[in-house]
Amino acid sequence: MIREKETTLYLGPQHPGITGNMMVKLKVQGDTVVKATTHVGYLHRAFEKLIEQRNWLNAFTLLCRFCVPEPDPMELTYARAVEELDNREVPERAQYIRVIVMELARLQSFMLWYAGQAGSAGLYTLGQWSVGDRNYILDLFEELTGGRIYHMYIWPGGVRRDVTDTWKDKVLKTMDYLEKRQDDYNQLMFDNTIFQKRAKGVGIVPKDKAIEWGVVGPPLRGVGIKSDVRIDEPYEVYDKLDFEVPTAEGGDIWARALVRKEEFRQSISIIRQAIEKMPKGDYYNKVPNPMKWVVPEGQAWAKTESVRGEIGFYVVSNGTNKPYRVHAKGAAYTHGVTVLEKILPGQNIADISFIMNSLGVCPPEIER
Amino acid sequence: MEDLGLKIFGAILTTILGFTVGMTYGGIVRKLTARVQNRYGPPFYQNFLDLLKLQVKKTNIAHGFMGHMAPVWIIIAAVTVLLFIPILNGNLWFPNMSFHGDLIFLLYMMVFGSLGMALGAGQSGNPNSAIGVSRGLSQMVGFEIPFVLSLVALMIQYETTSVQELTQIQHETGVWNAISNPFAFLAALFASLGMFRYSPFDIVGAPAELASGPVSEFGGKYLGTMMSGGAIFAFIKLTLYVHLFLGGAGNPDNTGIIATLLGLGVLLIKTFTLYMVPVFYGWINPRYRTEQAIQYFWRWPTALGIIGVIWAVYS
Amino acid sequence: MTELIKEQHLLDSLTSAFKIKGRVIRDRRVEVFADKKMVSGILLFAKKQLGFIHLAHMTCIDWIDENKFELIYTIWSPIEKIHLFVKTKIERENPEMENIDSIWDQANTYEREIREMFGIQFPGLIGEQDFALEDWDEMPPMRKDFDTKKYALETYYQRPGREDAKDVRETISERSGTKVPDFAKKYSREK
Amino acid sequence: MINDKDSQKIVDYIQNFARKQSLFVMAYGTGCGAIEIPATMTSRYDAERFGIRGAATPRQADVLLITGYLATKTLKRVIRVYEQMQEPKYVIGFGSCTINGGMYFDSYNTINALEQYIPVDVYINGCMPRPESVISGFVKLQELIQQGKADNGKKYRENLEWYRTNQKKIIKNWKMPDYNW
Repeated sequence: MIREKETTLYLGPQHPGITGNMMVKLKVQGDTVVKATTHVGYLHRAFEKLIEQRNWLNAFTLLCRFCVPEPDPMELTYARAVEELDNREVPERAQYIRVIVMELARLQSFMLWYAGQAGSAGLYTLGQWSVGDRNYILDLFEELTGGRIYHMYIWPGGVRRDVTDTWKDKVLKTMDYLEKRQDDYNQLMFDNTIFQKRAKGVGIVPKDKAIEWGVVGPPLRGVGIKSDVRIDEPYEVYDKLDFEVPTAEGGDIWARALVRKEEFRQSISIIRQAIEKMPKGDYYNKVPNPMKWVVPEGQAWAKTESVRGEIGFYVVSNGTNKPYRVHAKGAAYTHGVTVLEKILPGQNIADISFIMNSLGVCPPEIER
Repeated sequence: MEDLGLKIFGAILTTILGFTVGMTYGGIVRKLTARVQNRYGPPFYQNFLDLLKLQVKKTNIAHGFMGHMAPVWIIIAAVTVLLFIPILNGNLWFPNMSFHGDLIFLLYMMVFGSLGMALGAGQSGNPNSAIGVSRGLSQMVGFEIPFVLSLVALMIQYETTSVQELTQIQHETGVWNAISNPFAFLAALFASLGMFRYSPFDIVGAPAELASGPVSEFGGKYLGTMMSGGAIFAFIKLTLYVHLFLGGAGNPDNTGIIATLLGLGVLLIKTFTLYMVPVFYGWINPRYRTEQAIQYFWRWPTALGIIGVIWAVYS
Repeated sequence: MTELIKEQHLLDSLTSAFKIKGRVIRDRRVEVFADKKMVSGILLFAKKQLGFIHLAHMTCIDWIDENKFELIYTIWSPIEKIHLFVKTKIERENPEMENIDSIWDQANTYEREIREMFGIQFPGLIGEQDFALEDWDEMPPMRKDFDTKKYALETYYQRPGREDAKDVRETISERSGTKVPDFAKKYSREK
Repeated sequence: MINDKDSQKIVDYIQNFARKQSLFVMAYGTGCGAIEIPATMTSRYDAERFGIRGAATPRQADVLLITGYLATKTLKRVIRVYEQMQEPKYVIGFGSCTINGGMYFDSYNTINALEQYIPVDVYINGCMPRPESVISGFVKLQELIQQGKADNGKKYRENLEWYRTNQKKIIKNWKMPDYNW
C-alpha cells in the first residue's frame, strides 16, 4: 500500500467552517485526519481577571459575553452562586421569569444550531430560515430587557424588570409560530436522506468514555445517558414543571441532532407551562447600593444547563465589594479541546465543521 | 473571404451571447435563491457588478506561471468550446465550427477548463486548493461516466458523432432525443447535477470545509476572469443539453431576423428550464461527501446510462 | 439534619479512609481539605469506589495574603447526585502539583490553563506551553499581584477621553452645550 | 484620451460604483460581534440587497470586518489577513471594543484602538451594534467609496513604518506557524 504524504492543514482561525475564532491544526493523510490539535486563545479577554476588578454587579456586563450564542445561562449561574453566598431569597415570580428567559435563550441557541448544523453540511436554505426566525425571539428579549443579544437581565435576587401580560401573549404567539416552523426545519433536515447519510455514524462519542472525557449536555444524552442539570440538581422552579429529557442511542451526529430536535419541543412546552403557572408577586429582592454591596465571605459553586451542556461558576468572596475569584466552566471547555481532539482522528476533512457544530464548540467559552 | 468575415462576426456574437446569458442566469439564480430563503435578494445584474469590481481590483500576487495562466486557460477553453456548440440550428448569425466527431472533441475540451484550474490551483500552494482540485477531479470521474454513456447511446442510436447532425435529426423527425431515448436523457440529467456544482455536489468549493476550494488563492482579475469562464461554461452545458436532448432551437430553413430572435427565445426558455433542475435540487439538499457523491453517480445514473445504450442498440 | 444523610455518609467514608478534614456545606455539596500529596489518591478513590466519575471543573485561587495557592477539584457523582470539592493549598513559591490527567483525560486542559495563568507546574503534563496566551513573558496573569490595568495602560494605546472615567452624561452635555436634565443628575457619579 | 480629466472622472465613477455595489466581506469573526453577522445576512435584514456577501478567503475579500475586541493573538492573524487582501480594501471597526477598548479597556490581552494597527474606514459603535447599524455602517462605507475617499490600502502602504512600529510594540514574535506546503 502506498503511504500517502502527511499534510498539515490549519483549519482556522480564519476559516468559514470553524465555529468561531479558534484553530484546529490537523495532520491529514489524503482526506482522513490523523491527528488534531486544538489551538485556542484567539478570544482570550481575561474575563476572570477583569471581574476581579469590578464590583459584584458590574461583573454582569462581562459575564454575558462569556459565550456569545447563549449569554443568559452565564448570568443565571453567576447570580445563583452569588445568591448562595449572600443567602438571598429569590421571589417565586422571578424564578418563573428566569425559567422563561432561560428557555427562550435555549430556543434561540437551538435555532443558531440548526443554521450551523445545516450550513456546515451545505444546506443553506435552512440556515437562512432559522436565523431569520430567530429574530422573533430576539424581539421578545428586546422588549423585555432592552437588548437583542446581551441582556444583563437576571440579577442576584431576581430579575431587573417585571414581565407584562402583553409580553406573555407575544411569547405564546411566538411559540405557536416556532412550533409550526420547526416542522419545516425538521422536514428539510431530518427527512433528507443526504443529511441522514452525512450524519449517521459520523463523529461518534463512545459511550464508555463519554463521562471520562467530560462530555455534557446533548452530546452526553446522545450516547444514551440521561443527564441534565435541570433534573439532576433542579434549580429555580424546574422541579415544578413537567418536561422530559430526551435521549438517543449511538453517540453520532444524528443522535445529537435528534436530542436537540426534541429538546426544542420541550423548551416550548416549558415556556407555556411557566407562563401559565406564574404567580403574582414581587420580581426582585432588591440588593443594596451596588457600589457598596458586600457579599459575605465564602465559596460557592452553581451550575446550569445550557444548550451545549452544563455551565458551572465557582465564585469566591473574601468579604469585600468585589469578587475575589470567579471561575467559569462551560461545556465547550471540554468539548472543544479534549473531546474534539479525541474524536477527530479517523474522520473525513469534510466532516470536521459538521462535528464541531454538533458538539457545540464555542471558543469564547473555552478561553474566556 | 465574406464567409470568413461572417464567421468571425458570428464568433464574437456567440461569445457575447454566451457570456451575457451565463452571467444573467447566475444573477437570476441568486435572486431566486434569496426568495426561497425568505430574503429580498440582490438585483439580477449583481453578477455583472461583481465581475466589474473584480476586474478593477488591483492584483499584486504571483503564484508562478500556471497561477497567471489558469484563468486565461479557463476562458480560452470556454470560448473555444462555445464556438463548437451550435447555438441556433443552422443559423447564419451563429455559425459554429461543426465537424464530424465534434461530440468527442467537446467531451475532451470541457475537461480542459477544469484542468487549467487544477494546474493553477496546484501551483498556488494552498492546501485547500489542492484538496479542492482532487475533489473536483474525483467528482468528475463520477459524473463523466453517466454523461459519456448517454452520449454513447446517442451516437449509437443515430450513428453520428456530430452535434449539428443530432440536432438536425431531431428537427427533421420532430421527436426529441429525450423522448426517443429517455434513459440516456435521465442519465445525462443526473450527470448535469454534478456538472453545475450546486448542492449536493458543491463539494469542490465547499465553504465550510475548504474555504473556497481551488480558487482560494485567486482574487481580483483572476477571479473575475474565472467567473466569466464559469458563466460561459454554464451556458455551454445548457446549450449542449438542449441541442442533444431537447430538440435544439432555431430553424435552419428560415434564418430571418424574426425567426432568429424566436429561436433565441426558444433556446433561452429551454436552457433556463434545464438550469432550474440542479438549482431546485440544490435548494433542499445538503452536500455529499466526495465518496458519497461518486457512489451516487455510479449507481442509478450509470445504470440508466447503460440501459440507454442497450436501448439505443436494440431500438 | 436528617435530610443530609447521604452527604454525611460520603464524608464519613472519605474521612475514615484518608484521615482528612471535611464538612457538608449543604445538600449535594461536600468538601474535603486534603494535603497536596493525598489529592490524587482521594480523587482516584472517589472515582473508582464512590462513583464520582465526572470531573465537573478544576480551578485555582490565589490567596496572596496567605502566600498560598488553593486548588479545587470539583467532582460529581451522577448516581448519588452530589458534588465533592477536594481542596488543597500549595505554596506560592515554585508551585508544583500532581498531574491528574491519567485519571481524567480532560484534566489536561484545565492543568494547561492553570499552568499558564498561575504558573503552577504539573510534572509530566503533555501539551504545548501556550494555551490561551501567545509569547507571554510577564508574570502569569491570573496571579493577584499582576496588575492588568497598569499593564494595559503601559502596553496599549489609550484613546484620550477615557482616562478620567467621567460620567458620560456630563461629557455629552459639555460637548453639545446642553444641561444635564435634573432627573439624570441623581444618578451622577460625582455625588 | 485616458489622460483626459473628464474621461478619467467617468472611469473613476464607474469603478467606484462597481466597488461600492459589490462588497465581499471577509468571513472572519474576530470577536463576539460575529453573532450579529448571520442576522445581518439573513431574511429580516438581508445585506445581500446591497451587494454585500461573504468571501471565504482574504484574496477575494474587499472588506475586513473586525467584529469586536481583538486579542493580541488574533491581531497578529488579522494583520496577516489584512496584508493578504488585495487593494482596494476597506476595514470596518465593529463595536465599541475596536474604538476604545470598550469594557475590556483594562484587559491585558486586548487592544484598545484598532486604527493604531490597521487603518479603519468606518467605525460602528455599540455593544453590540444592531444589524441596522451594521447596514448603516456599510452604507456609509459605500458613500465613502463613491466619493473616492476610502483608500485604506494606500494609507497603510504610505504609513507602513508607523503601523509596523505600533504592531511590533504588541506582537513580540513575528514568526508565523510554519507551513509544509
